[in-house]
Amino acid sequence: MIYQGKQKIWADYQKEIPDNHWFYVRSCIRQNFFPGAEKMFLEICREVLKKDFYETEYHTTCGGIAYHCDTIPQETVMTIVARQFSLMTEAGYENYVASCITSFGNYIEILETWREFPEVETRIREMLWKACRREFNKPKYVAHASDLIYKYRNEIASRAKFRLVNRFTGEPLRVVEHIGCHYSKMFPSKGVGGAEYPYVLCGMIESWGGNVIDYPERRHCCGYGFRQYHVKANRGYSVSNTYKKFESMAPYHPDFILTNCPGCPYFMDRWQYVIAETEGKTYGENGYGIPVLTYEELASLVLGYNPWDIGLQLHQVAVEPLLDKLGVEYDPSEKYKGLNEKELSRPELPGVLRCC
Amino acid sequence: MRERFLTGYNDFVLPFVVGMLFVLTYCLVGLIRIIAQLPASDRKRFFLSLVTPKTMVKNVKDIFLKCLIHVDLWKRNKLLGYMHSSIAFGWFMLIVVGHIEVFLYTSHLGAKALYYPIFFRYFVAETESTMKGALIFFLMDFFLLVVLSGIVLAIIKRVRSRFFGMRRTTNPSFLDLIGLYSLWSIFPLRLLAESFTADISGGSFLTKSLNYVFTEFLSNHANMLPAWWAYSCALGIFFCVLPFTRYMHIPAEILLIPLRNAGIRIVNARKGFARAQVYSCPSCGLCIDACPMGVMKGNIRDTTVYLNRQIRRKNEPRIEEISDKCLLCGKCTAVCPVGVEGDKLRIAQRSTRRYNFGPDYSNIDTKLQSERCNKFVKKINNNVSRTDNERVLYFAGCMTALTPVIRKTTESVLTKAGVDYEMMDRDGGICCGRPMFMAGRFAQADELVAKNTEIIMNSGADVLLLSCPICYKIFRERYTLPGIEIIHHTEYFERLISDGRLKMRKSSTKYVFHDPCELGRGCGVYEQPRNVIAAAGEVVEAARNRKESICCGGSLGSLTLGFDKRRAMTENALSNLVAASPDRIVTACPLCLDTFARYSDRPVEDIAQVVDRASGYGKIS
Amino acid sequence: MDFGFKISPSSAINLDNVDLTKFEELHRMEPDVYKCMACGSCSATCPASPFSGMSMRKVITALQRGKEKEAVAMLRNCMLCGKCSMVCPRGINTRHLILSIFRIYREDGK
Amino acid sequence: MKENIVIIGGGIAGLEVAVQLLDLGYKPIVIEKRDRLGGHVADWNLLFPDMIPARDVVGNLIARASEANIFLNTEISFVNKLKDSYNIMLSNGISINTRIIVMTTGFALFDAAKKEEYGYGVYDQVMTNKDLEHWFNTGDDKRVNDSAMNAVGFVHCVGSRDEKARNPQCSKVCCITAIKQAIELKQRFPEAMVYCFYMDLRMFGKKYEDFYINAQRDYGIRFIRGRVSEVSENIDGRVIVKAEDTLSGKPVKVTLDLLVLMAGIICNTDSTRLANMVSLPIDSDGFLKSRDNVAEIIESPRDGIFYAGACTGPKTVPETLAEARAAALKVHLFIKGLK
Repeated sequence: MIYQGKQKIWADYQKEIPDNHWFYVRSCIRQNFFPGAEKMFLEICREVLKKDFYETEYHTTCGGIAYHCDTIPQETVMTIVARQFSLMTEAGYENYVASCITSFGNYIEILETWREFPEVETRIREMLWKACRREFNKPKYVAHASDLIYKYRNEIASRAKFRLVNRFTGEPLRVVEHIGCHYSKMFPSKGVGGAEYPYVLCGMIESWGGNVIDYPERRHCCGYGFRQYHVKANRGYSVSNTYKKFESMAPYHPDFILTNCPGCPYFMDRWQYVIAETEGKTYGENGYGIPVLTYEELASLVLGYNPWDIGLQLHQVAVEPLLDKLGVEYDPSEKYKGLNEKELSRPELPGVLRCC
Repeated sequence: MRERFLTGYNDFVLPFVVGMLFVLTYCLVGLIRIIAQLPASDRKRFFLSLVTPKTMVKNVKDIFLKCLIHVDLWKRNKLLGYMHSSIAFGWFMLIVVGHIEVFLYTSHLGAKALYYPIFFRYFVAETESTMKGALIFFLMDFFLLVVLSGIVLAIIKRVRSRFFGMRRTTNPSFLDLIGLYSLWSIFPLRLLAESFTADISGGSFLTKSLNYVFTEFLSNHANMLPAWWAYSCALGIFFCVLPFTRYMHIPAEILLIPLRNAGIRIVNARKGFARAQVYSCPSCGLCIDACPMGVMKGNIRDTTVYLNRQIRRKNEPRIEEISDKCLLCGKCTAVCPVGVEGDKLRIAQRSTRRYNFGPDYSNIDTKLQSERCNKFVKKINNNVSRTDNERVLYFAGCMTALTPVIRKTTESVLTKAGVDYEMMDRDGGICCGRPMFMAGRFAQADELVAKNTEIIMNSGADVLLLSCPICYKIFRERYTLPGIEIIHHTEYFERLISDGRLKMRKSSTKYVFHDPCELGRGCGVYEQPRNVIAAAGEVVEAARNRKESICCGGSLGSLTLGFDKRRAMTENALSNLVAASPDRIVTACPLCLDTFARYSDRPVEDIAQVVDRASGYGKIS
Repeated sequence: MDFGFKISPSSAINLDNVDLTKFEELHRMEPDVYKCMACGSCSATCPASPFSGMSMRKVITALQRGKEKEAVAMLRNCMLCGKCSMVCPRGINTRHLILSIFRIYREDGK
Repeated sequence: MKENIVIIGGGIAGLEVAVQLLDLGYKPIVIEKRDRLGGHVADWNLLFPDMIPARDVVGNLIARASEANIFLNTEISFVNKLKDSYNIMLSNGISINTRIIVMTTGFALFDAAKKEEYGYGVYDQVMTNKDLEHWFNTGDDKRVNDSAMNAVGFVHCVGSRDEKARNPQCSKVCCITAIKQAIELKQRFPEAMVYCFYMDLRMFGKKYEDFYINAQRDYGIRFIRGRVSEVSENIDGRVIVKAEDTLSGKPVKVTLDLLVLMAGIICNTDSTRLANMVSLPIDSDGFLKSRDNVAEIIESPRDGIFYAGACTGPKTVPETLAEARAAALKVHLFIKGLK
């Protein structure tokens, strides 16, 4: 691997990301998967970095999943998105940041469609008006939330309590980065670093002291693929994709996987349990799995937040070995305590995959 | 007459006796084995034929004409015929007359009967001054002279085969050479021995005269015994090597002829009838010149004579190579003087090949195929079928799909003649099975035969018309289609013309007809196509034609000959066809048409094209 | 544990793992097998293909990709009529090639 | 014979034009931006179909053109159109007045790094056709490891027939070049498995088909019809290539020790810049536009400006030389007409 070659490509794909004043929209599914992630994003941006991030409870789904599952036509999803934009316009923002990669791809795709076919935009404006008497301005900038953490990565690094270095060996941690497919595969110029060698997560890892692993199936989908997972008959296909990725990364012995998409961390996390049960295979050290983190979770860890406060107990794969390597202190007995300090019921431990 | 020795024995007879006993035992064992190897039904048929007067007469006649007189060779090449018959018949007569002599002049033979007829002159002195004696002496000398003349020719042939009109001759094996030289030396030695003895035992114009010559400078009778020894040794050696040389054909053919006359066919590739054929091969090499592959020197050792040799040697790789390469044109069979069936022998070898898996046609739905050609059935069901006209089912065949002009013109001719016909394979059909059969895979070929039979029997037709001789051959030989006449389009066109259903205009075009292997040698159709073409123009003949027609080189028979190896054969076949400068070459096989058209310098057509062009609409009133 | 679904084997051809021992044997017997340029003439003219999807072109490709089973299944429909040898623009003796495959490979494709 | 004839570009086209004009008694001026003559062909090792050394072809041309006025390391600063002539200002300060310009500006090789998914410049074991020729010439390239060449792949149409690479045109010579190079590699590494990933094989020229058959039959080079989708690097530094084997309708994957990208021929940006200076039209494929593409391919729409070689589109060496000869004749007739 020639690092300079990648740098040259990264230099070609840098997008403009305004520093402040963002209209933030959440993901439909992340709230359930890793609820700490979005909370921590706003926490870091607002409280740590003192940036202006606006959020409204009136925003809805972007319609992306339904669109990609072929259950609603494109006009519908465009109208939903138009409504989101009208909320942004109402709130007086021009910069639109999505927490979800599907949404991000969806917004970009729609804006590009409108640019190519202005008559479609006109029709959607009419439809939005007819539906709910709303009007909108198109956002000036559309970013994914990971773009912002990427932008703030050096600032975060300067406030970091921990670096991505193995406390026991002194070596940088080996990190697999996994980019959501819809981040830049559709519009390479809209993602930091392009489609082939996206830099958005690499930048964070490098800035925070880790080593990025490039493995053969790096580009491959995590296996979620809406139509694959949501139809039970296709679930084998979904897990097969994840299996393929893990088989490919296994020889590199990564310490953890960093992701920027709602589905990816969830499926790469949960399917490790399924793979362990069906194939008897685990990919981490000593029978553990490879922890899969979101970029918000990682940023929070680096900044020194309590792992249980940021929701790491919701991971199937135990994060404790990683916390040990990082030197993050944690109280195992606190892991399953609710906000009210009461013990929640502990999950049953799987048979093959080692968990804490 | 007087016996010269009381014992009637001398040691020199031993080599002969040993050889004779050996060869007789060998042949007897071989005979029993071959007959035992025949399938039971064939064996029964063979024994029955031996006692059936008709075949009995035929057997004797065939053995006499073929084995002794070599009539086939005479027809082909007088010199060669004379050479063979002089040796065979002359020798035979020497034996016969020799036995008569013994029978006439001696009594109480006992064990001496074995060698007395051969060495009679040594043991018995006889007077040539009586009429009877003089005649016998004369006959013996005469036939000896006949044989010697044959031997002289044989020696000349070996040195200069072109003298006999043969371009190439077989390369003899080592044992063949020993057999050959011992055979050559038998008769000169006999002449020598008898000449030395002629003043004692008598002789005639040859031996007596020589005796006088010898006594001029060799008065000593001491030369006598070595000469008799040498004669006996030559015989002994010849008989001892005979089973391992081409001379095995002499006894084998005597068995082959009655087997063939009994109607027996090759069943096992190596045993029974096939074995009789292999051993009957005289290695004469006629098949070498006949073989269309011979135009390329490298193929000469893949001709039938070498196949027979390799089968006798059990050289499996070579047997496979030779049998897979052959085009199966059947010309070697056609020219073989003893009737070795080179093509069938090869197919039999192919059938022994072991494959790990093979085709399976269970998924072919004949119902669908039947529905595509059910015109007649519908007509019959609806009672609209005219009873006066035959219902023709036309099966164009796979190869015709690559030469659609044949199908088109055949259909046009049928329409002109007002034939009520239906295409069996307009949208593609099932292979007739002949190519599969030629590859030696009989069971699979029969599966295809069964599929097609079903379609044909369901079609309601009463004539099956074929334009491909490859199909025609297997349809005639392996299909059972009761009530359905199987006919090739050459024959059918002839019938249409002679029945007056097709009106032909004759032009001045000179046509040469190429006899396709499968149509001519395969099915014996020679006259009909010529008659048809004669109605359209002038027919000229190729240098070699009919039974000796040269394969176009495109044959499916060969499994291993690559495309690039066939060109020389096609060009050779073409040069044979254009000997009489025809304007057009006509054939009656899609494969020949396709192959010739590739390299021909003048138009090549199927007979259907000729007929279509020359025929008009309307019947002759 | 039975989840009601399982990891499905990859349909991709991994050329690293294709065992070409048999194909090499075939190639020694039929050097021309390498000459195929996948024009499809053989398949187009094949009388067995309407019944079965038999395609000599696919057979040759499949054998090179380690899909012996597919190839063998297709080949079982061959009638050995020889049309494919007639039309092959590269002059491959497909008929003998087929017979050689019958000899070298087994019914289960191994 | 005072007439100034300016030949822009010292590749084989420019040299051949110069050679012919010298033979006709003119003294042409050849302007070459690089420090040596021979252009792209000089980078090549052996030329198909006869496998003659490119060195010989170029060397011969250079020797025969030595009488011409040759400016190396020289670019065209600007061109002024005068009434019926051009004033050409060179980067070395010399200015030339001429009525005749022969454009032999050639082509540029597509930058294979632009096909990011193939990883040229990112993965250790990926090279281009040009790099391979360089290795043939010098034996110097650490990507070719003599002891570990078990599998080699060639990717056809890299930057050709690819709208995403902004070059929908066929580069014409890469198919035969790939086959030539595949054979050459196979000759050096007989045990190596050599794959060619192609979309179409365009064997249009004399003896090209023979080359193809040789490659298949005699060298056992495996042709896989399918465009390579992506390349990734293995833990041991080898590359994994993914494509669809369109003939079996299945995805195909193979690990290779070396991957050679057949970078296509695209228009030279210097030609475009020059064309703008003298208001020459550019064709839809980005190459210089001829009067027509059938009978007057070597003539520009402007009097006195002629084309030869790959400045009007991808060409083989013999085609380029033929055009150069034709262009020299045109120049000669043009001068005679002026008199």
